[in-house]
Amino acid sequence: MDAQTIIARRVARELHTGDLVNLGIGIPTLVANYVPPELTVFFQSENGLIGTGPVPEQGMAHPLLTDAGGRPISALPGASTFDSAISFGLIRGGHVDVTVLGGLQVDAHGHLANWMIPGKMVPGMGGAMDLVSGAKRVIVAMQHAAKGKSKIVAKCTLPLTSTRPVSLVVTDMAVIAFPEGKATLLETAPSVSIAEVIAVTDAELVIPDTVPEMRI
Amino acid sequence: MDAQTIIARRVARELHTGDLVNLGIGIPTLVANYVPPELTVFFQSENGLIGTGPVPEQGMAHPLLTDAGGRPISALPGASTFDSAISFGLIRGGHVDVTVLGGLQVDAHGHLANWMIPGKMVPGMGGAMDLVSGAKRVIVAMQHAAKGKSKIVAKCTLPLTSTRPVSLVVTDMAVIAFPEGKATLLETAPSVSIAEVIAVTDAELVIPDTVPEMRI
Amino acid sequence: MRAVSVEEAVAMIPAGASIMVGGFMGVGTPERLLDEVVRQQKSRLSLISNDAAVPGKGVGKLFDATLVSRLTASHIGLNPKAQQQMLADQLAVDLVPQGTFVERIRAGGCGLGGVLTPTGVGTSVAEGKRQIEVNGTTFLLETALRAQFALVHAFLADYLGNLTYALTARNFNPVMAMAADTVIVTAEHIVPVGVIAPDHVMTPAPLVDYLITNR
Amino acid sequence: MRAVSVEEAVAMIPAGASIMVGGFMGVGTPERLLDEVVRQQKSRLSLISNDAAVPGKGVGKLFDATLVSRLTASHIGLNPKAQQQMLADQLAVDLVPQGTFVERIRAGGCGLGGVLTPTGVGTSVAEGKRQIEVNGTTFLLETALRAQFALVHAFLADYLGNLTYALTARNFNPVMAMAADTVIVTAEHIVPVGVIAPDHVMTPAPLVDYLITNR
Repeated sequence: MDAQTIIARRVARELHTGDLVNLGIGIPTLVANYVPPELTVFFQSENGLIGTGPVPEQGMAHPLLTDAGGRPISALPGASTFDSAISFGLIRGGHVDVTVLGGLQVDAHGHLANWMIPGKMVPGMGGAMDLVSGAKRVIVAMQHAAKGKSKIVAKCTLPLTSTRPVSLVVTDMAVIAFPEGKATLLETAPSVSIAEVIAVTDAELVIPDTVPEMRI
Repeated sequence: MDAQTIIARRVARELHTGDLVNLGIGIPTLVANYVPPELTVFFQSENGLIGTGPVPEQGMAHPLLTDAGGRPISALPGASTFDSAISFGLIRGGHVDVTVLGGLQVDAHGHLANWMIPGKMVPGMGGAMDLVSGAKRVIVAMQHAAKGKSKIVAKCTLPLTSTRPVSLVVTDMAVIAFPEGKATLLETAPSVSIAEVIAVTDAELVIPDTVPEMRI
Repeated sequence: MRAVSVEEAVAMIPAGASIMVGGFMGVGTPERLLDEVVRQQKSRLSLISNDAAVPGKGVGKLFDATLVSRLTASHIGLNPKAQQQMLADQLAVDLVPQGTFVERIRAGGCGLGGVLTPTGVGTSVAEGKRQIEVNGTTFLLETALRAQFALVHAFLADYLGNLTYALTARNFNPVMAMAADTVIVTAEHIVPVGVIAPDHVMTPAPLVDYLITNR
Repeated sequence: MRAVSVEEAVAMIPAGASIMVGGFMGVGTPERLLDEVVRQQKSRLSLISNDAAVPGKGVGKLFDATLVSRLTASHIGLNPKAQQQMLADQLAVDLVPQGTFVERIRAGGCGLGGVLTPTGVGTSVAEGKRQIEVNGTTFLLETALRAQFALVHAFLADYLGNLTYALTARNFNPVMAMAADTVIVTAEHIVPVGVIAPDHVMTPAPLVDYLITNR
């Protein structure tokens, strides 16, 4: 199983019936593919839709129904649309139960940096800062390391997205949470040892007595 | 012609095609009866409607279509409904061209008091403070005097509705505006002399060289 | 969302709870929920409602039964019982301009700490409030308002909890449906999913916690 | 409301004007108005738009023609031309979190001086802004945003100017339609009065100044 699939499958297990969920671009988008069909999960697209469905069949796309990247999507029965003030009222107001976002860095206290790399392109934060400030649970779905460097750092060197700690980080190697503000290893990926996780993690990790293997 | 009719007819002449107009309870409500049919004026009811029509015929009232006092109204073709946040966004945001309100006192600087009499019942300000703060033009429609006392006073003794001066006061005796913050007599009612207006006005009035008679 | 009976729903509300109730002079108010609140004698309520309606109608029923100990509203002039209870110090009343009232609730529902409004500057409404200047204009800082429960009345509700409101019965309902910990809804009609077109939904399903079933 | 040709409408916009343009990644953007802005070469525009879209689409066309000197947006990452113009100092860019962006416009349209948001506290977004504490929580004061012109795209418009939007093309359009001195609208379909039910109107007619007629 590739890294992205491991992450997406594990994140999907965090969702419950009735949840309103916002998925960011990249790996988070894949999470929708692994939600068990018996769960009724509402996916929000922050450009103004609850009830996003899969990419429409050939010839059935509508130019006025897209995701936040401008790509055609479909709407499930029971979908609703709204303007951007309502969409971000839902986000900032804590009505989104779970947001799943990509990350550039998460630090030992759970602070996320995911919106800019100084000196490079400055794309803008879009809705990321509101999502991290407002959603009930913030889950970061990302590779554990990039180009040989840990993305779980002692302290973020990139500009923060929010000073609010995230709830959970799911990588291709581990699941990490931040009880009492300390990065804590909750699970390891299949066939990854605790020692291997520690070796590729810059942040100091609290290691509980039992660290089960991810169920994915 | 009775006092209320004089006031309502004169106020109606202040309205123009395309205006969004909010009428308060009492005399202001009567203004709608005197709008020339060739004008397209939109009347807002602040409980969530633009395009209020007359009281419905017997048996045609709907319990979910009322004015701000809870009385049945009708909706004209092209009417629209909205929630209270939008309704007061329209009011506070300057989208209401004219609001017509009753008054307890208006002072020499155009300040209006119309929401409470200390020591008596305290009904609450409802939407009056937002209307006086936000509408493009604020017209006060009221009797010139009550129980022998002028309602155009030197300084309001009752609690103010807003510190923003009103645009125009129309009474059964006069039309008064507040250029440069001074109560100025613009018109007199038919068969009312300037001297009579001055006699029943507590506030000092600026009297221009020509003071035409109201056209009603 | 869960579909429950009106008795079950109201049983969740403790005495002394803060409740927002939709409606404007009793229009768009969830009457069945209020009847049950009265039947179960939920007392010492902190009520957030635009007005006190009139005796026998809408939130007026709560004053008939003297169940309200604190009221936040913009207008109470048409309910003599609410007036009497206020003057007898049985009822604490916080009067708020109507536009400020709805913005405070909206702020509470949308995660804002408050808004800056010109309404009330220089009047008795400004007493005890922070004034903030922006580009030379003075505004009042009006803070967010939330409640434990919102009692909402819709026109259509579908099986998922999507809501629409009709005509002037919309008023404060959709704003309150975002500003409470628990949102309980009555609807004139409960319809299958898909009957309400996505563009016509006024309150998206995930905001609704409990929908009261038909009798 | 007046019905005008697209040429007449755009002729009213002076060079250097501030314009809000509806749409999200080019979805729900009034393309005909933007094509005409380009044809009439309205330059030095202050653009307020959620994003920079992509070259050739939506507000992207304005960057293709280098007509924008200042941009307020939440995201510009998918338009390399906007990026290049920013890095070459031809374009001043003010990046705003998307929820803050829409609330600032809403405040401008609703007569509020600003709102208090938790978004951006402790980040670079907070630089130069007032922080205000309410009940122990710190918020950023974000001030109202308005423009001289709003260019809005509707799905249906009736002869009075009532508007509805479709699906995800609604986005910023109804909020911007309240926040500009002059509101100019294109619609996919212009329909007789009465075709849009009162409860389905999303932008009431009095907000619209000009409706672009069919070709």
